[in-house]
Amino acid sequence: MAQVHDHSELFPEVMPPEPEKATLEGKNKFFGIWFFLGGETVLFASLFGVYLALKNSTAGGPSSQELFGLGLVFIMTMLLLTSSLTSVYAMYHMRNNDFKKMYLWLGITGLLGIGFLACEIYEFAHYITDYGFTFRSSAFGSAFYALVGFHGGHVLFGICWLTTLLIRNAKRGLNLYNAPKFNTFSIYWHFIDVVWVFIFSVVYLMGKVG
Amino acid sequence: MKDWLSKFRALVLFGIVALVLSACGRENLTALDPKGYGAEVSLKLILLTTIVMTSVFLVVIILLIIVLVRFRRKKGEPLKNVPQVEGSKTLEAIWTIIPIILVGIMAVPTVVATFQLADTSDKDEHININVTGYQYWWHFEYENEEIATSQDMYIPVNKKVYVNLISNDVLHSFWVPSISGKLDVNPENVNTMFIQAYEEGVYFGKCAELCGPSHSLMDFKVVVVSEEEYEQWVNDMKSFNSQELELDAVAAEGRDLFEEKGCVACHATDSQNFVPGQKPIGPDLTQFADRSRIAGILHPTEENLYKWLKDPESVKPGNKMTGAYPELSDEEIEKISAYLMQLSPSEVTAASKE
Amino acid sequence: MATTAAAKRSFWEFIWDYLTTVDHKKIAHLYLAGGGFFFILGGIEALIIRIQLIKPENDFISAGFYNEMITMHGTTMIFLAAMPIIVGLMNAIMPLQIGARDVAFPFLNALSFWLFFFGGLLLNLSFLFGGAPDAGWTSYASLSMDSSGHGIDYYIAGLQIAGAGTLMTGINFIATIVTMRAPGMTYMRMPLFTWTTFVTSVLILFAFPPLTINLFLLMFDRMFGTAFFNVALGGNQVIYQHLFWIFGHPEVYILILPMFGVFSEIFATFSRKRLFGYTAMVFATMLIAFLGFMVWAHHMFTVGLGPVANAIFAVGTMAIAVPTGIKIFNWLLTMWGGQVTINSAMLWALGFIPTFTIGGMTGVMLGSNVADYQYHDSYFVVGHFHYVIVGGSVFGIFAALHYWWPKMFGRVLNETLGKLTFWPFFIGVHLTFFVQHLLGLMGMPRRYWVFLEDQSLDLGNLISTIGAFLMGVGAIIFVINIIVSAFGEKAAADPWDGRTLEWAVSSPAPYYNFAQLPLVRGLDPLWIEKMEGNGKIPAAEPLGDVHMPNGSIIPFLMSIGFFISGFGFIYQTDNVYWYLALYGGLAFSIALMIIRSVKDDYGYYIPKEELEKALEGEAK
Amino acid sequence: MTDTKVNNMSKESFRRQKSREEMQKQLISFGLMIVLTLVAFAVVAMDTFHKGFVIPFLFLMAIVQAGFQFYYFMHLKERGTGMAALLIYGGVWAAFLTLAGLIVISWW
Ligand code: HEA
Ligand code: HEA
Ligand code: HEC
Ligand code: CUA
Ligand SMILES: [Cu+2]
Repeated sequence: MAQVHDHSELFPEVMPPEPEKATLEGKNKFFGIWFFLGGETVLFASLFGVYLALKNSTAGGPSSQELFGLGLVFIMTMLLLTSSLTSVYAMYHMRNNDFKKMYLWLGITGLLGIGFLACEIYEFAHYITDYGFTFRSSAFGSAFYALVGFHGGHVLFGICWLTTLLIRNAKRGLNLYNAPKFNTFSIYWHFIDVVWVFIFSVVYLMGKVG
Repeated sequence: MKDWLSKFRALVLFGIVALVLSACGRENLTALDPKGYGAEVSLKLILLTTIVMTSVFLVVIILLIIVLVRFRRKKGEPLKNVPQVEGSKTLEAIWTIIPIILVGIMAVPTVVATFQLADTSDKDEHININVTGYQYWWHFEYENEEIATSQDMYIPVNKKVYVNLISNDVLHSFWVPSISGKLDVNPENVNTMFIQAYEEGVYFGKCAELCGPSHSLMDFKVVVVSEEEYEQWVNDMKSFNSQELELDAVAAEGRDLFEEKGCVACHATDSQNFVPGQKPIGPDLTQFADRSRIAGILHPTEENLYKWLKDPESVKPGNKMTGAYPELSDEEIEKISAYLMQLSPSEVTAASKE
Repeated sequence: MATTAAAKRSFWEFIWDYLTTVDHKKIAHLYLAGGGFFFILGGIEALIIRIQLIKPENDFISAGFYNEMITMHGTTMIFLAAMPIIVGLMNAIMPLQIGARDVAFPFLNALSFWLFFFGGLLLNLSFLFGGAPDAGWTSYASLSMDSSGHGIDYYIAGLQIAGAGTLMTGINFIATIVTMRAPGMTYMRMPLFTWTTFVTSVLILFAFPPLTINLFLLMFDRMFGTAFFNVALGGNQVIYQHLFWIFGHPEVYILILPMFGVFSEIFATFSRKRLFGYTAMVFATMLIAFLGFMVWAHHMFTVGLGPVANAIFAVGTMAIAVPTGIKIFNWLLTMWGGQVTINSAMLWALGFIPTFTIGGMTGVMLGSNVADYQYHDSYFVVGHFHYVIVGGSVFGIFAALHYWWPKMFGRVLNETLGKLTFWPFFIGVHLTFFVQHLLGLMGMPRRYWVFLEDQSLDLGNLISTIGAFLMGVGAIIFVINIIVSAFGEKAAADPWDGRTLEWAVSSPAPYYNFAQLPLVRGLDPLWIEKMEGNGKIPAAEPLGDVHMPNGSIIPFLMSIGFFISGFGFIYQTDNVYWYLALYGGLAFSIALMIIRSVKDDYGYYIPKEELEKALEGEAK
Repeated sequence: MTDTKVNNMSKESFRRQKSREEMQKQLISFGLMIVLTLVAFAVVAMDTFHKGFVIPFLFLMAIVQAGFQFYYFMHLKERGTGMAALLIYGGVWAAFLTLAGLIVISWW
């Protein structure tokens, strides 16, 4: 746990093997994001619980079987899963101190995320215009939009975060000060993916089964 | 200082003892003097757990006193170094195992009693009363009897009675401490429990879930009568017709005013138009003159009825009658009161039991 | 510090210093001041409640206002008084106890405080702007949906903002304890207060998200017309109750576990003996936290969950008595064979044992669900939880304040006044709350604006009110003590002959805490050095420059942004222009967040020479 | 001097080698995740299985995928991450309890 004594040490010629955890700040960030995600797990669980308790309370409105189509959800799933892989690539290149490649893969990650969000917006618009199914229609509607929308909000936040990171560090190269930041983002992004796995299984697939 | 303190403590102790002895509260309200099955079962557990826990407390306090007497540093005693003990496996095992046993002693009867009280398999063989909680009053509909009443619930003594609770607005809780523990009155689902009263009398019911400004005034009564009286009461209620009542002139005018002023929009005054399951807007006044209280809390006197009709808000803040009817002159109130005081279908009343 | 910057600073510099500070010790001061303020507020509300209940059918305050009083009393005491004071103590002491120079995220630490502060401010401003929340501190959905006006909206916005701060504190403390322990400070050498801080932070991390979600659902229902709790559209308010208590029960352990830590330190120090059964104490803490997540439905025994659920939760609840009992007996045995000095701090600790045990007794009695059908929502419950909260958390807070006051403020509190605080308060607690158990059994439900005449409830309520005023007397004497002691003599580094690391630095601690990180050789490191070494903690590193974080005004400004957008949320249902406040405030805060993450902040260094000078000064 | 440098170099190439192997494992787990997803979608799309089988099956698929994410993508199996894992499991435990509590209210 060596204290860094001079800021220049944050920019070493050769990066240590795990640049994201080499400094105390980096280590703190690494643990901090994980602990945060521990809390997020409970956060999403609460929303899942609410959804499961209310999913049959359609109040005469459309039910999950009538609403959900699997095609779009499959595409969304593939987009997000792939973005998870691309961010793994980015971290791989970070550990190899290859700044350009890391940027490339992070960029692709962001684009896939945007694609996912676009699909989701299209899906919601479709439900609202074609079925009149809004978050005011029924308790089911409220619970559905709350859960899926909350996840969508997390994706949106992730994209904004990534964009800020990419713009800010574009000219700086990789160093011990910003490596933890990229890593933190990547962990967050994987988590969003994990949540989606449960959403497509519990909301869409189970909703289709009934 | 010391002297004063110990005197004070003695006084406190005396006060507490006096309080305990002075009775366990008002009869027909207290949970400590059960007059029904549920309250009896609960009290048994209350006593059991109190005894177990008091003995635990005594152990703790005795240990504490011993420690303080033996190991207290006296005034002026120099600091010294004492052996630094790490712990003791035996001791720690003891105070892990004994509490586990004590918890078992309390848990087993609890679980047994839980299932006893929750057994509703014979529901259809008994009287069923569908109770609706409203901000700030109670409605009782007797299943299969075509009658309903509000505020006072009549039940026969020593008979199992099922109450099926639902709320018309927000959460309430149905509690008659002397007869049974409470059960919440939820807006989304019917909660069922049975009660059984051991003695005739009028028992105090309370709303136990915060439901708005007049939560503390949402009282009701359970009137426990003999079996024959119960039959009689039901029949009287069924056959009562307020339109055919022989009334003096004032009361008859009151009956007309009751319609004119729109009271009928919310209040029923007989069982003739009874529709099962229909939710009224205001309390059923069919047996208003037999009520033990007006609006659940006021003694049934002319002045109190005047007070209620003049300004219900001053009696029950936030009640749903305020502002729902045109203002009444004193004369009109007098007439309406005269009419309401005639609404007495049965000889069997709360007053006869109090 | 006295040797460096000249003591004379202008008032505004002083204010600016606190507005921008990221130093955990100064943030602790802020927490204590803020929490203390809200404690007095909540206490005054309690006195108003008790005055209203002094006699039957009293009309001291109106029914609506009474409901606002109990709601604000409960909410203020729990979220704005007890928790912040506890977090303040953790902030002040925990980094010192593990030999760290600060917490893991000093900036977030400041942000947490300001979020709490502005959240609490927002909540209390409701009194000025048309009515406070009035649906109880639990704010159950059916009633809180029904409640008119904006009171409940203030509750939602205020708690949401303050809650976010608390959640960050939790993460911050966990990270601090995981990564920043001094060399040699293994987990099983951490003082118990640090342990309980750790476990409490974990509880915060897992308990607050359900509350956050619950408040969101309520907010959407009230402000945007969703149907989570709207029965007509298939909603279900029991969900609210579940989510609230999934948060709410761990919350009560958030209030008590840190105090278990405090008492462990105090009993050990003033018995001059090592904590009896240290390992068992650590595991009992974890066990309480673990079980604490599995018993929430004991607040819902009467909801109609069915016998299976009720039975499971009843047994689970009673089981918590076992680890708690382990603690009680371990404390008693810590004193056994020791040399027990009774001073103010110790008095509170000794008073805690019988008082909390009574509260725990009644807790276990409540846990028997069939008995709870009678107790629930009656004054018996009010009696129970004040016994544990006041007898546990508040006694703990007083004990901790007396114990650590020298370390936090450099002055020892006056002993005589300390004892004078304790006695009225202690007697008052038992007068007020003991009779409440009886009142409950005699048929008095809680949250009752008035109790009716002729129900045999008069005497009990009168006694209860008298007791409350005695507590008030105690509290006032404490305030006097603070003022008097501010002019008292300066505290030594180690006034109690302490055992843990915080007593190895000067009182108050220098802003960098440790010039050299300490080397820890065992449990109770300072005691070990006093017994086996030269009485000084050995250093784990050579003297060198010390890295420090920069102060920042951003946390303060960001919180103001959220504060403003809170108003926007509350009033946007009345008038669309309020969206300006909503989005304006939010945009302001987000902009600051971006600035913070884009602007590099490497902190600064205290040069070695300055530390050398300070150390020499200390040696003199 | 040069010695240590060479030493460093070979250490470095060793590390690179390892992380390339790591990458391969991650690719494989990605492939598995895709397969799991396909199977889950297929089971629902075919519509031939009984509900009582499909729902637990979907849960299982989701949990396995989450495991891959945590351990392969998020490096939870690396050294020094014990506390992170512990708290995630704590979160999962609290999440499980929350879910159980909310789901049973529609049963009881
Ligand atoms: C600091 C806060 C705190 C603490 C520590 C506790 C501790 C406990 N509480 Fe309490 N509780 C509250 C704060 C707290 N509570 C609050 C605020 C409410 C009301 C909320 C509201 O509705 O507004 C509440 C309500 C509440 C209820 C719901 C009542 C109702 O609404 O109907 C129940 C029911 O089971 C309960 C049980 C317990 C139990 C079993 C413990 C246990 O942890 C106690 C354990 C301690 C001991 C048992 C004593 C020491 C042990 C021994 C000496 C060993 C020997 C013991 C045995 C052999 C049993 N509490
Ligand atoms: C940390 C939590 C906490 C604390 C410390 C307290 C402390 C006190 N509480 Fe409270 N209480 C709750 C949490 C707490 N309470 C909760 C959660 C509820 C439930 C709310 C609900 O139903 O929703 C509740 C409810 C509650 C009720 C029930 C209301 C009802 O159901 O109708 C009552 C009634 O007696 C009460 C009384 C008291 C009293 C007398 C104190 C005393 O201990 C207070 C002592 C403090 C003082 C007296 C302040 C001293 C200060 C001064 C006198 C001012 C001096 C000023 C200067 C020097 C400038 N509380
Ligand atoms: C909005 C519908 C409404 C109208 C119109 C209305 N009431 Fe009421 N009334 C209520 C409600 C609701 C209550 C119960 C109030 C409470 O206890 O909270 C009540 C209570 C009463 C009670 C006490 C009931 C009891 O059981 O003890 C009386 C008497 C009464 N109303 C008489 C009248 C008269 C007379 C009028 C007409 C002049 C009238 N009401 C008009 C709604 C109404
Ligand atoms: Cu109804 Cu309180
Ligand atoms: Cu609890």
